[in-house]
Amino acid sequence: MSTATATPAGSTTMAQALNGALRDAMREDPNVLVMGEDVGTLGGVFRITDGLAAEFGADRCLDTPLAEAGILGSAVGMAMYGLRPVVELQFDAFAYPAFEQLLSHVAKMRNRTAGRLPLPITIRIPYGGGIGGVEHHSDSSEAYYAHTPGLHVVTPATVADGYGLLRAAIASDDPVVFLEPKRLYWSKDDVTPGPVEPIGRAVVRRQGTSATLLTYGPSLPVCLEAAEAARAEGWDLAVVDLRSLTPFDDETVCAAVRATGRAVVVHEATGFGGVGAEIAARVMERCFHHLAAPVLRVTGFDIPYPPPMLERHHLPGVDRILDAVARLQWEQ
Amino acid sequence: MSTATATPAGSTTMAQALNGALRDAMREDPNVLVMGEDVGTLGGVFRITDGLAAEFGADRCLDTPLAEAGILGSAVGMAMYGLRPVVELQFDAFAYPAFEQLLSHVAKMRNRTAGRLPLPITIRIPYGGGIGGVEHHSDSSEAYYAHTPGLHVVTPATVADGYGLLRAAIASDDPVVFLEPKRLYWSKDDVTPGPVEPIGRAVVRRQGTSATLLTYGPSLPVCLEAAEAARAEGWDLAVVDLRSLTPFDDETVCAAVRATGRAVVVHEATGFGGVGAEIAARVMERCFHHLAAPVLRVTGFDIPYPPPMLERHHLPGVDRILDAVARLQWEQ
Amino acid sequence: MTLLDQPAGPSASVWPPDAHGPRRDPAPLLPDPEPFRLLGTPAADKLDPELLLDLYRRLVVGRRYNQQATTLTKQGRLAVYPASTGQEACQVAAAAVLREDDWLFPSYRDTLAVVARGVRPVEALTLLRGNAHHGWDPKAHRTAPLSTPLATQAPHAVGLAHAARLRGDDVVALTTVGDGGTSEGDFHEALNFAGVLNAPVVFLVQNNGYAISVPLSKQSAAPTLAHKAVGYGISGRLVDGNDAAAVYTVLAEAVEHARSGRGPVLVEAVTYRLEAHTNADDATRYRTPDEVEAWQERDPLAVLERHLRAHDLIDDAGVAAAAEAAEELAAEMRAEFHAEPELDPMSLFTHVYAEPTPQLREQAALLAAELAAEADAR
Amino acid sequence: MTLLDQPAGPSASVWPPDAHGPRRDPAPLLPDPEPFRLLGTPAADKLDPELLLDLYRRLVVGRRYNQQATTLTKQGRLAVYPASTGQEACQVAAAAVLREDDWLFPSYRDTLAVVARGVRPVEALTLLRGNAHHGWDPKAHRTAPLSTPLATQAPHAVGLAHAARLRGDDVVALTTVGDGGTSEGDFHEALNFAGVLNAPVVFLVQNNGYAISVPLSKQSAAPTLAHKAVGYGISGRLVDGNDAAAVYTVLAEAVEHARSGRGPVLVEAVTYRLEAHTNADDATRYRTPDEVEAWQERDPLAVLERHLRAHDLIDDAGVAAAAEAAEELAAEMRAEFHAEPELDPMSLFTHVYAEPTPQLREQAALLAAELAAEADAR
Ligand SMILES: Cc1ncc(C[n+]2csc(CCOP(=O)(O)OP(=O)(O)O)c2C)c(N)n1
Ligand SMILES: Cc1ncc(C[n+]2csc(CCOP(=O)(O)OP(=O)(O)O)c2C)c(N)n1
Ligand SMILES: [Mg+2]
Ligand SMILES: [Mg+2]
Repeated sequence: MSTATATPAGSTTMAQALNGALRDAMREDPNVLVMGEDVGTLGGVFRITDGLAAEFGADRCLDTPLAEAGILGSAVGMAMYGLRPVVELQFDAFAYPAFEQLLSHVAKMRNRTAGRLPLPITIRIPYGGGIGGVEHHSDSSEAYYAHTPGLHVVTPATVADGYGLLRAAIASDDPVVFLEPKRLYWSKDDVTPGPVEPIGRAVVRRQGTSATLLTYGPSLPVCLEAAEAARAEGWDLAVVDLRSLTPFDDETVCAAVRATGRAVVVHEATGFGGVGAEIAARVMERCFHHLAAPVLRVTGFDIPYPPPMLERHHLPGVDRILDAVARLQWEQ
Repeated sequence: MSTATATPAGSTTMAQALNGALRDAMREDPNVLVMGEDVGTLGGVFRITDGLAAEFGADRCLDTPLAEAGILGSAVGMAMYGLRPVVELQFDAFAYPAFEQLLSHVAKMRNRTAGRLPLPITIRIPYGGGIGGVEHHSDSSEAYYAHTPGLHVVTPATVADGYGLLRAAIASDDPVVFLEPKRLYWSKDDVTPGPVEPIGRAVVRRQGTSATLLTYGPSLPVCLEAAEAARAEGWDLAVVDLRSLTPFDDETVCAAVRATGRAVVVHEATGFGGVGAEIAARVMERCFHHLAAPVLRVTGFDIPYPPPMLERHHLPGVDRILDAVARLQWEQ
Repeated sequence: MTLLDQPAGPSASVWPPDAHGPRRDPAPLLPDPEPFRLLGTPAADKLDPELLLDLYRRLVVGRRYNQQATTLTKQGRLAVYPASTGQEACQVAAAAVLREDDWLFPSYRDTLAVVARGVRPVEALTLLRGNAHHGWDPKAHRTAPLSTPLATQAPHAVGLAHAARLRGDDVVALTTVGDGGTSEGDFHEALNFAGVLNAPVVFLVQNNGYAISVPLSKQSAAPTLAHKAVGYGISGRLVDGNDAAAVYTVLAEAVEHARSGRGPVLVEAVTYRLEAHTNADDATRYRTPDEVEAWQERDPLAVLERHLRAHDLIDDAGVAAAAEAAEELAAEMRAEFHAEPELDPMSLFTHVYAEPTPQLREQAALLAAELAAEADAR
Repeated sequence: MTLLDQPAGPSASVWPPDAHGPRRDPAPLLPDPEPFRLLGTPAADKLDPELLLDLYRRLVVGRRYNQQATTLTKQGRLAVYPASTGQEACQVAAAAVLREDDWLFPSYRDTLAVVARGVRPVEALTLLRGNAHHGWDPKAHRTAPLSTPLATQAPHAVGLAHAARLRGDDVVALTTVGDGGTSEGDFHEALNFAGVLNAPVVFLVQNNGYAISVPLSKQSAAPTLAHKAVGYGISGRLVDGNDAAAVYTVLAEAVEHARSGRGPVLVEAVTYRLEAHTNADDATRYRTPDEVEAWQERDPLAVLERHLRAHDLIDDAGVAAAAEAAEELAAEMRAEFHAEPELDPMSLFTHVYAEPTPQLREQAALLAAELAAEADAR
C-alpha cells in the first residue's frame, strides 16, 4: 500500500497527520470525498479537513446540511455509486442521530447483498473527554459500534497511527468507524510514515514483566504514564495499544497477558457493558490458567459524562490505574 | 405495591399478562398513558395493547405518527408535565431512530437536572429472534441500552414476570427499557400475581450443583431445556434468570456461580461486546478463586441477524449450551 | 398582550442586507390540491394507445403477481408478503418511467416495482421467502435492496443521484415511501438534502391512506403530502395513483424534470391497498368493508380496462392474451418456489466483511463442527 | 417518454372515495415571503409606547448580558459561550410573550431568553460554566434545560403542550431552533406531531444565516424557512428578527393562536449573530467584515433606540437609566462568577437514578476512598 507524501517529517500533531491522510487519499483516488458539517469553508471545527475544499473543490469536500442521518444516508448512496465517502460527524454524541443508518444499513449492506454492495465508507468521529467540553461533547461511544457486526472500529493513539490508520480505513472496502481521541488532536510526534498496514493489529507500546495494561485511544498516554510511575512501586508494566477494536487482535493481546499473568483494561467509557468487559472476558476465557488474578477494569463510572469541572474524577488516571494494579493479588 | 387484578388466574400467555399489566396500571393511575404506532385501534401488531383504547379512550392509548424519535421525544415532554408514558416501539430495529432521544435526553434528564426532572417513561420493545422474522425484525439490542447509564433495562422470561416487571417498570420513577421477548409472547403459564417487586433482582430458576447457566429473556426456556438434557450427561445445572440487566444483581449471580464453581452465560445477541461479556467479566472479577474454569459464553455469532431459514444456526440452542458446559474443564 | 392594535399583516418591503441567499417565489412549488387524473377525463382521448396497452398488460401481470405471492404465503412458501394489490399502477409506472441506468430505491412493499424493473420474482421475493436477506444483483439491475426501516433508503437515493451527477452521468434515482414513512426524520433529511444539492431524485409517496392501522388523518395534517415539497423548495405533484396513465405521465415528467437538472420532485400518488397490510394483519380491525368496496370501484386495473374497452382499444381476446402472459409468470413463480431453496449455513460468515475477522473464523469453525456432528448423527 | 402530448396539468375534479381525511385549503398556510416589520414602517406609529420602552430596557439588559458573558469567557470563568449578540430581540421577545405557566424549550444559544424568563444568570450559565450540567429548577421556571443536540428538544415541547391540553390547562410551549437545526429529523417529527395533535406549540426559528460556518443556502432550498409550515398543515410566519416590535407582535399572536386551540405556529425570525459562533470560533473564515457591518446597521437595539428617539419616547436620561439597570446585572454576574463554584465530586453518583444501583454504590465508594486519600495527602 501507499506511503505518506503530504505529511511533513518532523514535529506533527495528530490533527495534522489526520489532515495529511485525508489529503493524500484524495490526491491518490478521485473517488475519495469528504463530507459533513462545516468540513468545507471552515475546515472542520477541529480543522481536520483544513485546506481540502481549497485544494479539491467544494464538491469533494462537501459542507452538508445539519442532519447526521442525512449525511451518513447520502454517503451510503454515494458509496453505492462507486465513491469512497469519508464522513465527519462533528462530536461523539452528535453521531447518535445517524445510529439507525449505521446499524440497519451501513453495517449490514455487504452482508445482506451477499457481497454485491460493499460500502467503503469511513466515519470519522471525534470522541472522548478530557477537553473541558460541556455535556454531549465528551462521550465515549465505541461500545455501541464494537457490538455491531459489519463495522470495523479503530482508534489511533499516536500521531503516526493517526495517519496510518486513517489511510487504512479509507482504503478498506468495509465501513470503518474511525474514532479520533479529541484530547490527542494536539499531541505531537515525529512521524515517519511507513507503508499503510491493514486494520486489525494491536501493538505493544511498552514491554514489561509484572502486569499488562490493555488500552486504546485517549487512554494510551495515561497508561504509559502509569507504567512509568509504576516503576517506583517496583512494577514493570507492559502496555498494549489495541488500535483496532473490531477486528480484535487476540493473538497480540493474549501473548502480552500470558507473558505477565496479570492484566488491567483501561478505557474512558462507562464500564458496564463497555469494550473493557469484552476484553476482560475474552482474555480470561483464553488465558485463564495463565492468570494469577482476574483481569481488572479501570474505566469511566456508570454515569453520564460529568461536567467539565468534575471530569477528572471520572476519567481513569494514573492513580486509579496503579490502585488496580495493586489489587492484582500480588501476595498470592 | 399493588397486585394484579385484571389478569385472569389460570392459563395465561405472556402477551395477556403484559396487556393486563398495562390495563391495571392505567386503571390505577390516570397519568399512565400508552403511545406508539398502531397501539390504539389495532391494539398493537402483537396485540399487547388490545382493548386499551376502547377502555381508556384514544387520548390515553394514542396512535402516533410513524416516527420513533418523535414518539419518544414527545413522551419526554409528557413526562415533564407529570404523565407516565408507556411507549411502544414496534420492533427492536425500529427503536434505533429513537436512539438519540434515548441516549441524550431520556437517560440523562434526571442526572443533568440534579433530580429535578425525572422521566418515568417505560419503553416497551419487542426483541429477539426465533419467530421467522425477516431482517430488522429479530435484533437483540439490549447491549446498547445496558451500556447507557441512566436507563434501567429489564426483560421478562416468564408470564408472571411479564406482569410483575411491567408493573414495576411503570411504577419506576426512572426510564425503563422493557424488552419483551417476541418468541415468548405466546408462552403460557399459570399466573398467581403477587406483590410487584422493584426492579433489580435476579432469580434462580433451577437449583443445581455442577455448573450455573446465567441467562435472561428468550434464552431462559432454552437454558432450562438444556439443564434437563444435561442430566443425561450427569450434570446438574443451575439456571439463573437475570430479569434486570441494569441494575445488575451481583449478589444472586455470584452466589449461584460460587456454589458450582463453573458458569456459562447464554444470550441471543451478538457475543462481541454483548451483555454476556459484562456478565462474564464481572463474575470472573468477583469469583475468580471460586472458578474451576473460565466463564464461557454461548451467544449469537458476530453477524447481522440471519434470514429466517438460517436463524436456528445462529441462536444458542441446547446442544451448543451443552457443548460449552462440556468445555468447563471437568477433568481438572 | 399585543403591541399593535391590529393583527400583524404584510408590511412594506424594507429588508436588511441579504446574507441568506436568494428567496425564491414559492408559487411554482405549490401542488394542485386536486389530484391529477387522465382516465375518465376529456384529456384521456389524446393518450397514446400503445403505451396504454403496454401499461394494461403490465398491470395484469402485476395483479397476478400479487395474487400468486399471496397464495405462496398461504402455502408457507413465503415468510410474509405485503401485497401491493390495488397499488399496481404506482408499482408498474415507477419502473416504467426509469431508464435502464436509472436507479430504483424501493420500500418493503414494492417487490412488484422491482419485478417490473426486470428482476425475477424469485429474486425479488428472496427476503420475504426467508432463505437470504436479498436476492438480486443491485448493481446489475440498478435497484437497491428493499428497505424495511421506513424511509431510510430515501437519503441513499439522494446520495446516489448526487454521486451520478458528480460523475457527469444523467442518471435519476427514484425512491418510494408510504404515507406513514413521510413522518420519519429520514424522509425530511432526504428531501432537504435533495433540495440543497439539487439532486436528480424523484420521491414517490404512495399514499394508500394507512400505515398499517393508522389512517392518514393521524399521520399528517398537511393539505396533501405533496405540499411537503414546498418546505424544501422542490416541486410537488399530486396524482391519482389508481389512474395508471396519470401516474405514468406525472412520474415520467418528474423523472425528466430531475434528469434535466431542474431539481428533485415529490410526487404523491393517492391510492389504496386492497389487501391487509400483510398476510399477518387483520384489516377488519381498522377499516370497513364499505370503504374497501368503494375503492374496489377504483381498482387501477378495472379503471384502465374500462377505458380501453370504452375506446375500443382492447377486446376479449386482448384481455385474454394479457391474462395468459400473467399466467406464465404465475407458473414460473410456482415452479421456482416449489423447489426448496438451497441453504448454506456457512454462508452466515462469508459476507460480514470483505475478509472474515479472526473472531468470525473461530465462530465459523464452531458451526462447521456442529454441522459435521449433525451430519454424522444422521 | 410521455403518454400525453401535453404536459400534465390540473384535471377535472373527479375524486375517489375519501378514506384519507379532509384535505385542507393550503392557502391560509402560506407565509408572506416578505418578513413582517413594524419599526420604520407607518404602522410603527400605532405601537404602544410602554411596551416598546419595556422591550428596549430588556434589549439593553440583554446586550449587556451578552457582553458580560463574553468577558467571563475571556477570564476563564465560562468554559464556552455562544453569544446571542444581535439576536437579542428574538431572545427577549420569546420570553416576554409567555405566561408564567407557559413553557420555554431553549436551544443551546438561548441563555438570554432563559434569563429573560427570570432565571438568574449564574443558573442560566451553569452548563457553560462547567460546574454542573444545568442550573435552574425547570419546573419552577417552566423552562427546560438548554438543549445542545440541535432540535432534539422540539418534540419535548410538543409532548408537554399536548400533555397540558390533556390535563385541561391552556398552557403553551415555545421552542427555539436555529436555521441549521431545521434540517434535523427531530425538527420534522416535532412539527408533524404538533400538526397532527394540534398541540399548542410555537416553533421559533432564529434564522441567523449560518450554522456555524454553513450558510443558509447550503442548509435549505426553501423559499423561506417559514414555508416549512405548509407541509405540516400549520401556520407559518416570517418576521424581521431584528425588529423587536415585530418579533414581539408575531410571537404574541402565535402564542395566542396556539393557546386558543387553533394549532401550532412556525415563526421564522430573520436575524444575525454579530459575534462568532462561540468564543472558540473564527468567523472570519466564512464571512466578510462587510457583511457583519451591514448587519450592524440593523442591530435590534439600535433600530429600536432610533425609533424611540425619533418618536420622542426616550431621551438621554432614559437611555442612561436603562444602561444602569444593565450594569447592575453585569455587576451581579461578575460577583457571582468571581466566586469559585462549589464542587462535590460525590454528586456524580447522586442523580443517575432515583436510587443508586449497587454498581454505583461500589463506584461511589471507590471515589470516596480516592478523595479521602487525596485529602490525607494534602
Ligand atoms: C422505522 C420503522 N418503523 C416501524 C416499522 C414497522 N412498520 C412496517 S410497515 C409500517 C407501516 C408503513 O406504512 P406506510 O409508510 O404508509 O406504507 P404502507 O405499509 O402503507 O405501504 C410500519 C409501522 C418499520 N418498518 N420501520
Ligand atoms: C445534533 C447536533 N449536531 C451537531 C451539533 C454541533 N453544532 C452545535 S451548534 C451547530 C450549528 C447550529 O446552527 P443553527 O441551528 O443555525 O444555530 P445557531 O448556532 O446559528 O444559533 C452545530 C453543527 C449539535 N449541537 N447537535
Ligand atoms: Mg400507507
Ligand atoms: Mg444559525
